[in-house]
Amino acid sequence: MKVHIKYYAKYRDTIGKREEDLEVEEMTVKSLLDLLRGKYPSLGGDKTSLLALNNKFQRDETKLSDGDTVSVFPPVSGG
Amino acid sequence: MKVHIKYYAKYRDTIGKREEDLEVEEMTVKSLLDLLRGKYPSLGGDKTSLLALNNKFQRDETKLSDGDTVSVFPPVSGG
Amino acid sequence: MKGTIQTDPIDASAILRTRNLEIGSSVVFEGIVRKTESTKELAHLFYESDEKLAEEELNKILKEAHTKFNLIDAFAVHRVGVVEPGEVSLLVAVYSSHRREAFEACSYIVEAIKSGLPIWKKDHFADGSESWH
Amino acid sequence: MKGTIQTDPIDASAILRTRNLEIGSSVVFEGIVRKTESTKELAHLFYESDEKLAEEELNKILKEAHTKFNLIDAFAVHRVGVVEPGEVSLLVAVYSSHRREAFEACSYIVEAIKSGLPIWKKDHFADGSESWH
Repeated sequence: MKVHIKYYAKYRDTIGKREEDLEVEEMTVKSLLDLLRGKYPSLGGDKTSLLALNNKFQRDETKLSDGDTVSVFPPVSGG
Repeated sequence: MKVHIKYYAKYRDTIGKREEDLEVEEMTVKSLLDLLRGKYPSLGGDKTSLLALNNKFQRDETKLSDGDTVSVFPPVSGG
Repeated sequence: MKGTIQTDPIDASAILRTRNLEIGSSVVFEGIVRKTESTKELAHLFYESDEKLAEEELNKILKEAHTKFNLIDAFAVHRVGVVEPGEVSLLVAVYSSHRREAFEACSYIVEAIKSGLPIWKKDHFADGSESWH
Repeated sequence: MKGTIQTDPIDASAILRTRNLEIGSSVVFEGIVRKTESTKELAHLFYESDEKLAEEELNKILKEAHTKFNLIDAFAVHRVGVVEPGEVSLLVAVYSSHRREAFEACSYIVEAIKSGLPIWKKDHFADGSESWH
């Protein structure tokens, strides 16, 4: 199935793209993050990356569905 | 010797005067407060009354001198 | 750094204008007179003070906090006399490089004022009765 | 109660005007962009955000604090985009009957924003270099 991935802030800069479509097996959002960490070592160092699934924050074992949009955020640094 | 006593806030109201002169023995400011608590039972309930000697805060064993002005304050309640 | 005792209303904007470019955090406390005190409707508060003594003590508190929390700056204003419900009776403003120090210092100054500043408060209730705190 | 993410400068006076007569304490935090970051001179900060997500999270934080600390009201504004040294990037205002709750709630909200709001900060230094936080 196909999912759409969006990268934010420093991830966009280090990975060198703003978004991409990926063909993946059935998996959880958490597994997808592990997959992306393998694909892009620059994501690896951050323990607390945030994920949003279809524009809702997501930190659990939710399974991905075909056509989902997953946003990948670095640890926050606002304020 | 003679000292001048000034009463503030609720003490002025409960004692019914703003100031007075008192003839006292040689004593510390702390002993004077005990004396005043005997003379005016309405002062007795407050453990944390403040004293100023000649317009400087005073909570210790300083001895009174003839002509001193002692200000007697209830516990504070500002803010 | 300045502590002030005044009868005039507190003009927060005038106090809070002071800034320098190393300030990363400001924390401002305002104590406001409530309409209800001990379940009774308040007409106003009256604050009595020995103003000279109180201002001296207030500046001593600010100086202590400045050193203890390594502040960039700090201001405090306490009103005396009649203060109406909705009006600010106490303003404390603290400027620091870092937020934790700013919060701690502001809270410290407010507590020191509440427990040590020679100012006394009398409730004047809407029904005409009065009561010292 | 309202949390806002905006590119416009923060007009504190507009936010702080809201009051009711049971408020006894207000605590206002401002996070201000400093001229120096990691010993280097800053030209400006750039805050990136998913604004819809961030605003949703910000309002969630305010709602939690409102319940947890029994607040009367709370506001928070976080800027995004370019913010210059000396400008306020974050304002949090908390209104409560009592001062302890006001201090605790304001600090709680600031920490929750710092650790959980999806906003990212990039330093733009005076020498032209850049660095994400």
